[in-house]
Amino acid sequence: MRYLPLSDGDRTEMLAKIGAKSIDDLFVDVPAEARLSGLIEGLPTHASEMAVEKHMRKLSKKNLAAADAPFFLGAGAYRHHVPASVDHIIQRGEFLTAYTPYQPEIAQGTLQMLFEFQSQVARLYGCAVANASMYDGSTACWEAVAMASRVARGKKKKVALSGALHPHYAEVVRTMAKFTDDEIAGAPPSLTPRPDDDGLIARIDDNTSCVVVQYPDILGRLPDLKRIADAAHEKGALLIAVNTEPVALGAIAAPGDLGADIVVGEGQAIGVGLQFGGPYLGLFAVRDEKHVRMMPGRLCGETVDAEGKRGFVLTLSTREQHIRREKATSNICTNSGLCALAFSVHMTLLGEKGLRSLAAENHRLACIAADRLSAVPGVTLLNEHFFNEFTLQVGRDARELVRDLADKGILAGVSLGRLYPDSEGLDDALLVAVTETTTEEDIEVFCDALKEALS
Amino acid sequence: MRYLPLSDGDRTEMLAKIGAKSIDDLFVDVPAEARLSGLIEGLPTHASEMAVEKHMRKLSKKNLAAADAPFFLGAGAYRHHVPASVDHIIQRGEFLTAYTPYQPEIAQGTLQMLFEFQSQVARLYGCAVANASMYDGSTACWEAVAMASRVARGKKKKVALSGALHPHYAEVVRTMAKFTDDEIAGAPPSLTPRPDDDGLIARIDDNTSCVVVQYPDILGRLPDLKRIADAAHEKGALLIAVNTEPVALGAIAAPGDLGADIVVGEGQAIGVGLQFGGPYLGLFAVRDEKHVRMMPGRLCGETVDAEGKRGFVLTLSTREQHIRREKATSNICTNSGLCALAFSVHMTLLGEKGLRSLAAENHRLACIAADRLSAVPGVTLLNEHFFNEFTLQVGRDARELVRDLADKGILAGVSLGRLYPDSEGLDDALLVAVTETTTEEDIEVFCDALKEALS
Amino acid sequence: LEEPLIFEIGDTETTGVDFEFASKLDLAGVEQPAKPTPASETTSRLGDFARSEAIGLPGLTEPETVRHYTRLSRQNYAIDLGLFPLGSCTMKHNPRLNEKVARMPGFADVHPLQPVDTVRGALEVINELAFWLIELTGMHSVAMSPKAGAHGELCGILCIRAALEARGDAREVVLVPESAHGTNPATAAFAGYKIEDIPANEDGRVDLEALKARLGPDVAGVMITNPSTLGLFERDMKAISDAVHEAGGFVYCDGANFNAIVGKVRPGDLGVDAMHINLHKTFSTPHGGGGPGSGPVVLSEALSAFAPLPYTARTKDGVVHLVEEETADSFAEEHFGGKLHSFGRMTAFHGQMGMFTRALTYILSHGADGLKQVAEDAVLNANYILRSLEDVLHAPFAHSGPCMHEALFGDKGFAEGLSTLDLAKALIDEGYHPMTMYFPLVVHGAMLIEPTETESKAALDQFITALRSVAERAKGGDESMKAAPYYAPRRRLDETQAARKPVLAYQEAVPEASSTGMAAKYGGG
Amino acid sequence: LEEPLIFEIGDTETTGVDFEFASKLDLAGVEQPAKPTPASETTSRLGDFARSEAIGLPGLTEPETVRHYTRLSRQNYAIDLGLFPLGSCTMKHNPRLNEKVARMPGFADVHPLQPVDTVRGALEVINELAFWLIELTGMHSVAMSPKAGAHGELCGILCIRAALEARGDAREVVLVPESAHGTNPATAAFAGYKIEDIPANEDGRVDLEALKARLGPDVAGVMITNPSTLGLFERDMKAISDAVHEAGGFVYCDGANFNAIVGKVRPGDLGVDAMHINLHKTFSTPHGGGGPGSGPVVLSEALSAFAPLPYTARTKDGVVHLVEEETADSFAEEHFGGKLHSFGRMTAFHGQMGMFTRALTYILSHGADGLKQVAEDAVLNANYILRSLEDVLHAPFAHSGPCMHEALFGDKGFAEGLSTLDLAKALIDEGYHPMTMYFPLVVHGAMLIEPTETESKAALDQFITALRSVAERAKGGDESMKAAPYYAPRRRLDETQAARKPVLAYQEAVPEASSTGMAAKYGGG
Repeated sequence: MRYLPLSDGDRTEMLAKIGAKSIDDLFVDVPAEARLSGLIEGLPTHASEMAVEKHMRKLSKKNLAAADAPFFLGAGAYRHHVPASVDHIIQRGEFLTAYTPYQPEIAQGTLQMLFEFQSQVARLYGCAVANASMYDGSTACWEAVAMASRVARGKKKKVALSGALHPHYAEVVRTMAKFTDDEIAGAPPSLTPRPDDDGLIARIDDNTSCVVVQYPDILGRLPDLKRIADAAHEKGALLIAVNTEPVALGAIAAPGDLGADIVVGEGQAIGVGLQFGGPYLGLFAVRDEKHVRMMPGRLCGETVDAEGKRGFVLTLSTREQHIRREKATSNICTNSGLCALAFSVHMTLLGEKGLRSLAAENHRLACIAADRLSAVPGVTLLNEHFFNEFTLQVGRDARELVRDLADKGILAGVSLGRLYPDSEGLDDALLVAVTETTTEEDIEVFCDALKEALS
Repeated sequence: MRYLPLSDGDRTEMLAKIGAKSIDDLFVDVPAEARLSGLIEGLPTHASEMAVEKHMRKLSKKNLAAADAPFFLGAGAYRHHVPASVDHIIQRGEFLTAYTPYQPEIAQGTLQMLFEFQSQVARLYGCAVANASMYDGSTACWEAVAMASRVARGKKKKVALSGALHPHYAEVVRTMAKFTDDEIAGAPPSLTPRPDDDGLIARIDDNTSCVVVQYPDILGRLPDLKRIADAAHEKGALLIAVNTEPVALGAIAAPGDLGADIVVGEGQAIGVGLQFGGPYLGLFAVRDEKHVRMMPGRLCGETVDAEGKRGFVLTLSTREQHIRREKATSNICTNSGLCALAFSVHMTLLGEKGLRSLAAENHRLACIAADRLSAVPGVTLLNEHFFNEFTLQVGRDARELVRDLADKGILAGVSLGRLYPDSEGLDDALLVAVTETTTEEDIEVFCDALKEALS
Repeated sequence: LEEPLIFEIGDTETTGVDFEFASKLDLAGVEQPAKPTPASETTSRLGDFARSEAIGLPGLTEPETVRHYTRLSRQNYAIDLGLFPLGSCTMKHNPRLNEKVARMPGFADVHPLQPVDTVRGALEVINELAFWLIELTGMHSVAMSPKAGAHGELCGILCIRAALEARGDAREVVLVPESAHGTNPATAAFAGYKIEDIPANEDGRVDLEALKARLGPDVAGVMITNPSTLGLFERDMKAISDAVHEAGGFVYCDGANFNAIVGKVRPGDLGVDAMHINLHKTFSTPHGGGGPGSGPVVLSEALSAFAPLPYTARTKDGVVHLVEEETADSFAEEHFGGKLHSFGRMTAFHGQMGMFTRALTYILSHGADGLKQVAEDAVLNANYILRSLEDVLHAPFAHSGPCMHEALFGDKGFAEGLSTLDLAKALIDEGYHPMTMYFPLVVHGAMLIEPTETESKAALDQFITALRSVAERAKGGDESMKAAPYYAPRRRLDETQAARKPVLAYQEAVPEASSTGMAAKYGGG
Repeated sequence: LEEPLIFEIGDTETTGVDFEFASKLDLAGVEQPAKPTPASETTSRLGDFARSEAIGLPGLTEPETVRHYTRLSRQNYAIDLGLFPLGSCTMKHNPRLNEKVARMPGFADVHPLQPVDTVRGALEVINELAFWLIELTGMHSVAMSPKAGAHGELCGILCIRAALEARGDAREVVLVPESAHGTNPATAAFAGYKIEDIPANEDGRVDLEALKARLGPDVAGVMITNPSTLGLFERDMKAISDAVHEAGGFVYCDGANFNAIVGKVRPGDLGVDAMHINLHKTFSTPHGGGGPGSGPVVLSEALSAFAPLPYTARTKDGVVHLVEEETADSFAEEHFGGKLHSFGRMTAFHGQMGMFTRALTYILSHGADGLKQVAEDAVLNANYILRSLEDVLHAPFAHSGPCMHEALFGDKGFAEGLSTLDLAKALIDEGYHPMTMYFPLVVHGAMLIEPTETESKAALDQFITALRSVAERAKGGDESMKAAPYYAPRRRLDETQAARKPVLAYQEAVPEASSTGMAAKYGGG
């Protein structure tokens, strides 16, 4: 076995040192009746690197990679160009094969990176403090709801979800809340050119711990965060803003600047890649540092070493499970470290100028796509505003349409029917995302195919 | 420009420090009439990483990659599986972006690796000393001939090339010798089951500085090196053995052990990959250390530092051009450092046991292929002996046959007509190489297609 | 040279990416402007939402970026640099093939919501991995979506809660041994349970009789780590399971240490109802400095119907099926003769696909024989450490029989004033990452050492020599250890200051209203 | 921790690759032996040639291998770690996109002798790169196959020799300035020429009048580096070329420093007949610790017909063609109205394809505007170094006008007993790789500094500060510099011992006739 350095000679020598006759002597505590004597039946034995690579390549080739098709999917996962240097850096053994930086003297690389990452996220979100990342956007969203409940000291039991929150996120919140006492209010989105901010505001009352609003929302629309924040604050509730496309924040105002108290989101679009849904990168920030000690997740902070040199450590760990056990702010003990590194490297390559250019290019192409696609007979553009994703109404079942176009090699977007299988009235809606990787040729091909499919 | 860190502000500040008004002031020494004022016409301007990657991918996809076809080409370049860790290591910035290790205190990584590499090559070749690599097998072959001439102090003028030396290698030797005084004797190979060792031996006389024999030869046959060495030594000539498939040396005796004085070869098969012909890896070793100071190329040697710790340095550089200028043993100043690293890592992963297993697997599959292919009506196997490459006579023009099979997606081997466009009588011969990457299914597909093409 | 922060070397006007491209790439040599539709021809659809304020994000060019992160990386310890003896964390070699496979375009460049026909291969990866997980554990089905071990624990506990609720059984207590991972009680508490300790016997194992005495109609279940965090196999696991089941509860097994027993015994045969598997521990996906993890949960038949979607189950005909939301009900009806009672969704999309490809690659590389060898070598290496050090370090459970994959020591015998922490920091100066310290809590000054199966005997011997040396210094009262490490990139860091006055984001030295001037606002602490 | 040699940690029985695979990979869960045809069913065709003796190659498993080389790598300095001020060596950033592109299967996994129809894209890469090289240099054709700069020089000189011989003109002398790269005279000597010096004027440039005086019917040509190794542009280049041509000779230009002038002036416009281009210097293919390089040679019309095959030429219609052996004669007849007189072949196959893809990627990324900026920034950075240090270091040609891409200093003013070497080694302790030393030979204790265009102003300022500090110590007579470096992985190494008693291969400590026992034989002398 190429990964196992012990030779048979080593094993014999070591058993002698231990004073055991055979390796089975070391498994004597496993009850004999449960101990497996041979190999588990029905499983293949070891294989060469070449054979495994060939097998996995075969599986890989059964998928249609986004690069090989005009590609318009979004709905919480966005395809952007990731510079080659990002992948180079995350493959450095010193980052890839390092442990959680609990021994700061020999983990300053990871720690300084996390400190930079936290600072980048905080600025992007218009917040005071961000944590060192969480599993993904959906779980970060749930953690924010749980945190709001802690801030309200359990005295407020209602959580108001915007109808246009990503349905997976809403489901995760609802699933988790089933086991706490929170009452989750929410509904599928209504197909209107602007989000129903009024309806949401009307649902906020004195028993509301938090309001959860996606920005841009699942239909690509832009809710008026500032107004919602004011309304929430008036009732003593926190506003949780959820962002699934960080590139958008190069073009639209930061949620924190608009009054959101907790800003969470999915960081995948910067540096991480599609990867069929994971691993992704949960971002979590609070606008006001007074909430820091209520935050879940790891935090990296600046300090000095015994010689007075600047250094970084994981800090405020008294919130965490390995110290607090059942009293922790969260049960999580993993962050998305390597994805945070990818995000941070990509964001460093972009810088403010690059992020703004990237956002502008996304928006430019999205506007072109929206104009051209909505010019196809039978197609209506729903959105009044959007960044790089918008909703089309196509006058027929959009799920079928997507499948038909996939047969022609076009990945046409995400149908609302796929996201809301149980909801009525959303069947003809199609979410279309456009990024800098989309070409005008891709848009033309899509338009032509759409014309044909709808005629 | 993403690779250029100076900002316009920096440039202005720096010009001020220099005391220049504009950048053009720094180019005043370029005669005004030749200085380009604008951009060179007809050339595109800079492009994003995404655009360049897309363009290059388009070009890449116009090639039929070996992994996507039954593949049987050899003739000096062999397809083997390269473990993923090899590529990981050569991409470490500390190896990839390091300079030639002229400052040994901060280049021990490269130097120790080269020392290990030299030791590995020396053992593989059955020699006392190997150098730190050369451009490729063909140029190493020429360097060996030139070295033999130096050993003979210019007193012997004849070089006897085996007819079955790779024709590119023979051409390189002939080309270079045109400008020295050496007389090169050689001819295309004759299609016989065994190499014409007798004919070669008969050509050795007292004016012969060296005899050059490929092992295995271009037709995959195995010359009797020991006999040739004895004959050469009797006339005071050196035997240069050339090997283009180092994997073979896991199964056949080492040239140095058989009496070759200089052993050179192509190291590409271990760790480097096909890469459409380059960069490859020239290996160069001498059996007897008395010849070390006549060797071309870099040498890494062991020494100690000021504290007595073991360390490594480039040594015997008095042979080299940057010291000796026109009196150097060679004009080369580059080795194939990164390819040497790849070779060394792969060889370390293999170890003796792995190399022998690899060689055995190559030979096993080659034997199967030879049996099955020569069972196709109209096909004859030429070789009495071979390692992983052999010659078939197919009864029609093999160049055409290769093209016909390529149209069917089979990369069937190398026709001798392609290698010897000007020679008669070789047209129906086809070189077929088989490695561990070849499957029995590939062989079946080839057999079936061959049957069809010859019927 | 100290590496500055990106905020100190970058600025908002610098970028390492190019967007403007004036011309197409064309060999023809004639300049061909690509003529992209200019932004001005299209009206912005951002309305009043367009950003007006600066963000304050520094940029670097590519050369500066590569250098910054390369330099930073060199301040880290990593498996690629040396043995990483972290008990319970399982820092083993990460094969590079796994990285290569995860980057194949068909895995790396596919969207989770693509039409199913365009991602058959990705679904097959999930299915193949699920098959192996089910077979290796002897369980009935597996929920693939949990994002990490603790997330998997939560998933398992929620399955138990859902199953209890489905039968109208409102139990309130979960029993957890003191030696459990901190995530165990945290998870159970999150799921709304009260936590009670399970006592240990003098071997360090669960006291079966005490447990039996505590079982009753209020106990939802137990959470047991097996092999335990003391590095011991729970001999009575089957009896524990039987007792819990008889009392109407469920058995959750923390599978963090599954690497010690894979191929040697199947948790399903011991009566376990739910167990998460840390793919990075047992199946070698990279730690990455703290994640991402992946924590699929294998389930017994009794819990299968309650799993979150998507999950993978084996039907009676032996075939394994991937079940998604759309198909869940029809699948359940066809194969299980009823509806699924999935408790919901734990995350967006399908889970950690990028970890699945790596783990599957690892599993296929090893095969059934290799995985068994993994467990055997891991256990052999740990026992070799235990027996090579028990004369210089106190091994409180050395009498309890062979250890599994990790060896546990305590600080008994250290000179007055010297602690486990001091020994650990001194070990840094010997060129090693310290072992896990002060865990499990049941041993004073605990040191938990897990060498893993990917260390050679030579590497172990070298480590043992180093550890003997620091152990002897600790017993001899070498005061210099208190200020260790001396040779690391940093000396001991002031964690108290970090926590008392937290600085959690970069703050410009002199707040100003420049392009990066949002600084004033971001002052930590 | 010191890193041992693979011979000390590996053995011949250990391997990091697996061959035996007992079963196919199949999810189905049923063991399916692949039943490979066993070796015994086929007879070996090795005859008497089968190896009987041991080889003595040590093997390591993958974890050990990765760790060994990762640890080794960390003893290297590299561009990724810091500024690399090596004059004439051009250590610039290596973009990672280039590495990614070179690994695309259509480039990395194609055989050089595949049928042409299956490698159209590879040929297009060569063609596109050739097009750019021809355009950027203003030349007529380019021989792509030379493997490195020195190989390219040889190619150029052989073209010249072939052209002279073709007209029956047996000239014997090549003129080379003293400041030339060592490869220049070595190359000309290899091609059978006698070398004579070209004198320099007080500016450090070629003395035009003296050159003219030497020209005659015995002079085959001149080899001039422009910009020169003094970092100066040869103002009289055109006049030199004219004079040489008039005397019947050819002009070889060493293009190692082309990066200083790319996009600013075309060598073809200055009368150059042949020039090699180091793709790693101007176009950023990685140095890799000493190679591989790549040295295509651009040629004037007068030399084009003599180029080695394969090569690339532009025909009258402006189209660039790749010419291979098979098509050479028909191509020449069609386009050049005659046969090619190629002097032969310099290497097997097509040259350094893997470097071509990287160089082309680099060129396309920069475009015409970016490449011009490359030259401008390289020259700007060098002049900034020159003017920031000329007050503390003697700059012998500071009066000769602006430098090009590198700044030259000498050791005048150093305290007695301290040398350029001492300064260089002290610079290592400041965290930098030393500059090029003792080259060019014409300046005493020369220090040649080339920052390249990929360094930021901040990086330059930091380097200048460090260099000022060591320069002042050298002038002040700081004796401690003589033992520098102090903080590198090694102190000064004994190069004399290495050369006097060379140990060039590993020798087992105790020779023995074991499996690795071929040792005795490999003792270095």
